[in-house]
Amino acid sequence: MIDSGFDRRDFLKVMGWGGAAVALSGCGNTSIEDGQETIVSYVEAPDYVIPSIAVYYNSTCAQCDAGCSINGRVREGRVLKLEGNPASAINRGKMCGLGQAGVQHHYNPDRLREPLLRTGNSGETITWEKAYALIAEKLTGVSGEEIAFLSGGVSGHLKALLGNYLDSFGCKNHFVYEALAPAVVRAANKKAYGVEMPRYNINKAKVVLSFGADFLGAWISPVHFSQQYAQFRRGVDGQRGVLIQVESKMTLTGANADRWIPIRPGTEGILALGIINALGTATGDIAAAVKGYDTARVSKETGVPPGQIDKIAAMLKLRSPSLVLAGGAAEGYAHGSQNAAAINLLNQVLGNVGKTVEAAAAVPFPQMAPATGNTAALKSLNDGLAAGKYKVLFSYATNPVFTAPGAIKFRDNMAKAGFKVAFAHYLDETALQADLVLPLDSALEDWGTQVPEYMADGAQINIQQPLMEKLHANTRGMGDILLALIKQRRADDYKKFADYYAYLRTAVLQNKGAFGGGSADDDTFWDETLSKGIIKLAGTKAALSGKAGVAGLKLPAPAEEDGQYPLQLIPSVNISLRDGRNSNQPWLQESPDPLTTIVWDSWMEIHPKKAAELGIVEGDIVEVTSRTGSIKTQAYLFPGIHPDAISIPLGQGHEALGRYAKGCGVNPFQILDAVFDKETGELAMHETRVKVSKTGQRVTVVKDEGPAGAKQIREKIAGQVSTDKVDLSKEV
Amino acid sequence: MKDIREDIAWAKINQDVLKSLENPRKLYWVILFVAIAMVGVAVGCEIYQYNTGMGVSNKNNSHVWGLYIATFIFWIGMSHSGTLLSAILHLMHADWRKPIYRFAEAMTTFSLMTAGLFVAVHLGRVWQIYYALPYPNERGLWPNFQSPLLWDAMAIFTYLSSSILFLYVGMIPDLAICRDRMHGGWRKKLYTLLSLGWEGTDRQWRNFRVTYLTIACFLIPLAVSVHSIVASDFAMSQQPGWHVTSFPPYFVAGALYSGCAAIITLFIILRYVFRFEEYMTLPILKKIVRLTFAISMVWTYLNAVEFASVWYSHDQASKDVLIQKAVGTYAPFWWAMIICGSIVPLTLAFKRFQTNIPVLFAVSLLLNLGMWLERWMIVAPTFSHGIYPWTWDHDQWPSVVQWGMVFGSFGWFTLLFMLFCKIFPSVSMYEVKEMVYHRSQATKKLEATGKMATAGKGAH
Amino acid sequence: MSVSNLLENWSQFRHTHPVDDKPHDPYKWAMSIDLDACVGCNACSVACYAENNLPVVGKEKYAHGMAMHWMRIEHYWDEKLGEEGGSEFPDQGAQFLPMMCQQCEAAPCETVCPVGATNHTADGLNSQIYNRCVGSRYCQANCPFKVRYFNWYDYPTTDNVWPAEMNQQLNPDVTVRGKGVMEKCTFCVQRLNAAKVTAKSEGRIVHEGEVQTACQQACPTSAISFGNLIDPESRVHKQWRAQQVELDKDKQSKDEKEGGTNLRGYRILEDMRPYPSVMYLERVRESAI
Amino acid sequence: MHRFLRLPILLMGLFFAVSSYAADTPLPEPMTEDSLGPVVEQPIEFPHNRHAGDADKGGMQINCMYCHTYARRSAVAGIPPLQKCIGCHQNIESVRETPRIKKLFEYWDAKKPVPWKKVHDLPDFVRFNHERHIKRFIEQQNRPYQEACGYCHGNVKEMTVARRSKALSMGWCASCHQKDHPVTAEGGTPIGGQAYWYGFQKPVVADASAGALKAKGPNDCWQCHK
Repeated sequence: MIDSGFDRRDFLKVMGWGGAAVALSGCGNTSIEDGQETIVSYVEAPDYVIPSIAVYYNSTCAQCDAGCSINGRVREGRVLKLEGNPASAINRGKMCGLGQAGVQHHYNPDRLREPLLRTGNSGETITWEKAYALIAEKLTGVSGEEIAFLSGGVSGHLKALLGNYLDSFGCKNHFVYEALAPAVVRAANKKAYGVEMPRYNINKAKVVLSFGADFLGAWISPVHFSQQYAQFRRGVDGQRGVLIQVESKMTLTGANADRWIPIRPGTEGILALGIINALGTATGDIAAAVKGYDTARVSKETGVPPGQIDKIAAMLKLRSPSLVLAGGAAEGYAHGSQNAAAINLLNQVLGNVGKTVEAAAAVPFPQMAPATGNTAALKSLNDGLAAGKYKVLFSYATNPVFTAPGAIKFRDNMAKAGFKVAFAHYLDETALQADLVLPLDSALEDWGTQVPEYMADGAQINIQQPLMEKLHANTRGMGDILLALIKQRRADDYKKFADYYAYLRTAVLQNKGAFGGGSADDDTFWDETLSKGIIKLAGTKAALSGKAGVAGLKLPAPAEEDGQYPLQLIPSVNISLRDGRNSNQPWLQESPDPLTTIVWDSWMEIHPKKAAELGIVEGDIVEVTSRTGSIKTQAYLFPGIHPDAISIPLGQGHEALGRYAKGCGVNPFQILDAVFDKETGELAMHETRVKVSKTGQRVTVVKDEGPAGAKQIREKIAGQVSTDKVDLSKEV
Repeated sequence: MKDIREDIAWAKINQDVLKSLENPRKLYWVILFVAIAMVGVAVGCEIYQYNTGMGVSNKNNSHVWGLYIATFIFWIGMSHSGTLLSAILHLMHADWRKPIYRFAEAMTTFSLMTAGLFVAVHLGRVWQIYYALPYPNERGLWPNFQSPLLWDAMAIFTYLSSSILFLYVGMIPDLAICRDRMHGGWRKKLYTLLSLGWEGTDRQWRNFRVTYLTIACFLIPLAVSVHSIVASDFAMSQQPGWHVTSFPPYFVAGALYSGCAAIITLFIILRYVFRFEEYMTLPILKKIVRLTFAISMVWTYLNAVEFASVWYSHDQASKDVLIQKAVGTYAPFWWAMIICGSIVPLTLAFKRFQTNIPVLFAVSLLLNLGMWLERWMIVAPTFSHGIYPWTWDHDQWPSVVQWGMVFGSFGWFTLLFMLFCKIFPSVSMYEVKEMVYHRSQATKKLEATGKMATAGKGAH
Repeated sequence: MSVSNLLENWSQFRHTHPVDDKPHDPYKWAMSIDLDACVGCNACSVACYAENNLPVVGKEKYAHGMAMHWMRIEHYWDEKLGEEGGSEFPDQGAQFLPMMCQQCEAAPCETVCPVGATNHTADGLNSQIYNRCVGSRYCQANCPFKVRYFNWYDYPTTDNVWPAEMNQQLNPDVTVRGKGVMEKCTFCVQRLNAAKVTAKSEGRIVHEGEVQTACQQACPTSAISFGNLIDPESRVHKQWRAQQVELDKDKQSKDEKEGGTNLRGYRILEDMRPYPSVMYLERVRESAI
Repeated sequence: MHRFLRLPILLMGLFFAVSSYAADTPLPEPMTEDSLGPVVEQPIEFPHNRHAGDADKGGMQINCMYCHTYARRSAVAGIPPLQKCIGCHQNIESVRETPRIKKLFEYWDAKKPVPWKKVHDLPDFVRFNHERHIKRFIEQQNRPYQEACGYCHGNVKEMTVARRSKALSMGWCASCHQKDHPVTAEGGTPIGGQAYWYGFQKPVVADASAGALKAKGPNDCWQCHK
């Protein structure tokens, strides 16, 4: 695809804004405009570049960690739109809204353009040389123990390079923190299946029983799951799949369930055991363990009507294979691991393991496998910081000051570190605390490889390549920065690499064989790899080891009434804003939340019944107070939530980041109590209890939904039919 | 009591009327300047809206139309009264109209001009308004002849031009009088030019009468058609609350109604400002009042008809809109409309009010308010509660820009009208003379017969 | 081209499609949306923003109901929710409905536009010509679905709509609308035309799958299928056939059958006779649970 | 007796006379003949006549498509990359030192594109597609390229700096699209039982004796305005 002798990047040179001026209607003039506009031609152009005809390049979406392959539409040197790459098993040419907005991250007007050095309370622009020198200076005479590197999920060659860099001064303190990573479930899976992230074959299941796993919205790899879901609905041998969602607050997945069951917060595990009991197929110690969980008791504790439990059990027994998923809602409690374990046990009992739960193909390069982690890591870093253990702190691809639970006071502790370096795209909350801020290339300007944590179908390594020239001269790719830094310490090993591109190319070509390059010569293989955007590996698919057991399975009774803080706070994960790192992309701010259609703001979901008790109506500004703190936001009456719980979406409430995010809504992270899962030490997201009080103010909620609300009136607008009334077999 | 004194000397008539061109009461100037100020407001709003965009009028994707359209209909309606008095009554030989038809006709013209402005103000890209004209153009494109909006434009244009013609032709003899009474000055020139060398010869008079008659005949169907077409802007659409067959007559009735109400208002004002007590007499006022009362009842009936036809139709959406009008956000205005339009006119049924100037003044204003509300209540509720529930919007409220524009339009109308009355004789002198003459002849005849009778008696 | 010419060719001047002398040939673009597959994730909507240069109006204007989403996702709860005889929880989830211009065959918007800025194309699309529009908004007033969107402000020059850099993302194939013009979903006509040009130059017609709308392309569950209704190979054609929904009927014969039908294809507000080009497939819910 | 009717009759007569006249007056034919555009100052006054002109007039007779190579492949004709000019001119020593060529090489050495001014620049909301017109007239009907290009660009081979010489207005475009053009039947692809001719309206047999197929150009607004 790239003809030799022509530099990969040259053709990306912008043909000139005039070359493809965007057409304006009406207000522009309406007559011939001879000799007014300039047309700038290429100086040199390869034959395949034709003005007004778009070129497509494959790369990888960096909006979340799912690792969807994207296909960027480039015209006159500008990337215009991101489309899915059909060749990828993960997203098969499909995209989510979040991914689409990647271009707005790239073109964002609030991106950092220059390295900034803190002087007092303001930042002064400095050169990269100075910045590197400064880092080198700060690192001299500092032992590896005193250096901490905090990062979001990293994988691929970047991770390897980072590893080498940290090794170069014997630093073991690489903390990986993804605020919304399913850490507890990983641990539970490790126990039950022997792998942290097995493959869920939703498409092969006839029934999916999901305990708060929002796999259509924001859970692990939503685009992939959505596709599986579509097949699942079309049905295995003609029988349409049935989705049952058990959760205290309706997620997007819950909204698409055949049966949505509001359960008392935290009792998911109990219900799971109850169902095992109702199934009556369990034997041995499992049977013994669940004996106590008869329908009556379970129903009493979970608030799920007994008839419902029997129905579910009956259906699970009748239709096999099924699939039981443990999601965020189940894991978010002090006994989260217990819940997850119980749920995995149910899978085991139903005999789904090996059928709908399989071992995922693994990438045979451990050093490239994604580094995962969550609050446990952050906590230990936080403790270290509190103890003044670290002289230098690096932070990359994560925003702990914004996402850390308010109770652990991360902002204050971070100040205790001697010298804080932030690699950032925006001047976000964390960057604001740093002493040195280094601006990064956007994902559409940068080179890299990415290994998705959730492998869809055979192992794959995703290639990330620039879709256009750098927008800002003084931003750098993380790879280039690391390379520059590591050269400071191990110059001779790395001096042969001019830049990260060179490093990457060499690294990939070294494993040409393993990457299925075969006998192709380097250039051909490299160019093919780039044009494909994916390296498919003959992944080794191990059988699942491990076995879910009842050993150590102990579920606490549901929490009893708390007089002072009567309500459970459920920080919900908004499908497009997630943990808030993308909140500065206007498309995401303006695309309504699917269930409430609210835009540009936060809100508190509360069940109409509860609201009536508290005298709250839509638009009331309420104060939500936890033991840690309190926030004020607008109330929205939402039937899809358990009356004992309220819910506030995450991702809003930025104090920094940019013009679109700043000042929109509130940040529930700030009022989360420091309650941690007993086994894994991860934050128990749903364990914060709150009280709600009216402030007296009232606003009109900004949403797409009209005064008619979500009700159909008169004519049939959105039709619904039940399975016994329709014949799906004949459908195309 | 007589419609007009029969012993007014013709010279006095000329003198009185022409006085109005010279020195009216102070109030005239007050009104004039208030009007100018109001126009200023509207101009300000328009400039702001033109530069910033339609959004400042606080319409939205549910409420795409607002007060502009409502007020547009209001002014179109206003225009009908003139035609009623000058043309229809002319054909009916109702001679009591003679002292007042002139200003009524002027009213027609000026309210049409006002209405026309609202079409422009309403457009998102008013600078492209010529696209709507069917003129031979280089693009080789026609406007869309299927669109009621286009019929509207054409109808209004025709109506405006012919009513101007009617007004002018009717003035020629009086203009001649003005010409003869003037001693130099730009006015003399103006009158000389406009009176087309009127000498008052028999031939001129004959042709004059024929022409006037012809235009009158031509004007009446126009008047009816114009408002029917405005009605079809709504009736032709598919929206609930608009898609009503009875709209055209309903609109025409409403038009005549508001027109007559406006005439009462102006009658009272002019009578005072230009000292026309002798010509615009209470008996005449009484006649108009009775006419107004009759029309108000017709309107009330047609209103009821509309409700009934909606209510007994199978169109649930239309019913919902109707209910929404009565109980929803717009309920206060809707009920206000019912009260002003159907209850208040009942006072006109009482003799003692029919000549009570203050009461009539207040009532006539209320009636007009009611008629304006009617137009608004036709436009807005349908948007707030249309076919597609998801896009309902119950709490949209017109912005100050819209109100300012409506406010200013009244100023604009008043301005034009007052200037007219100052420059042209707002009472038709020659027709008043005729009236006086005929009346006096009639009484003479009566007296004569009376004498004979007595004489006969005396013979014995 | 004179007035008499106009009168002679009156039938040509504006005719509803399809008519015998002007059948849709060879294209009739149509869509079908499977509400059972649609999960309401908004991907289509965002894709539309990206493809068609839709302005982001911001919170204040959104609050005033000036949002410009050509494709909006509506959601509905069960009728009885929270009422007598209904559950207090939406225990069958929500119903999502992507709503965009239905490209009606007898479009109420077309007949009323005073300047003929919105017309019917030979492909059976409802075209909106921005530079002809004078902004009378009659079309939107008469649209049963209220899927037309008006430029209440001059978004290209409004702060933070397309600030520097952001404006480089604008799609050169799509006109950026200035203030005072109406706009709406175009079925991504720029893509259709591009595909047609290629096909023409190769002396064939556009094949199934050769062209996708932005929303269809993005949809993670492939709920949206779009194509040429005339082409017997196209998925849309097959679906409409299978569902027995006919384009030029305002009452589908299948609905008149005794005891209704076991097919789930329907068109919204069909009885108002706009003859929409979008067929929806009812959402299905399990009766056994 | 009926004298009073004279005036109305007169008026009516006048009205009908005028309107009947108006009804049959044709609209102004859009300018099909030349209408010169403004003179456009170019950074380098490129001599089209020298490159494309006829041999006897000292021209090179270079095919338009040689430089404006994008025209047949895309919507825009585009300006050739600087590379292209240099490609030839580095081998043409004779004119190497002339001021214009010097300037050209200055740009080349600076690796800067020449800031040409657009000469045929339609309003932003008009999308003219070069590819289709070239395919239609040159490849299908084998018209000489200079004639085909000349329909819209005028007789460029006799210009130095190009200058607009046609109206390029909507009526002007439409006047051509409304004419009957010969179309080739083999373009027809059977589908849905009907044949299809390159997106033209259904062909009509204009001249029965010749039996030549004729059809009008596309007339949907969306052909050019999107």
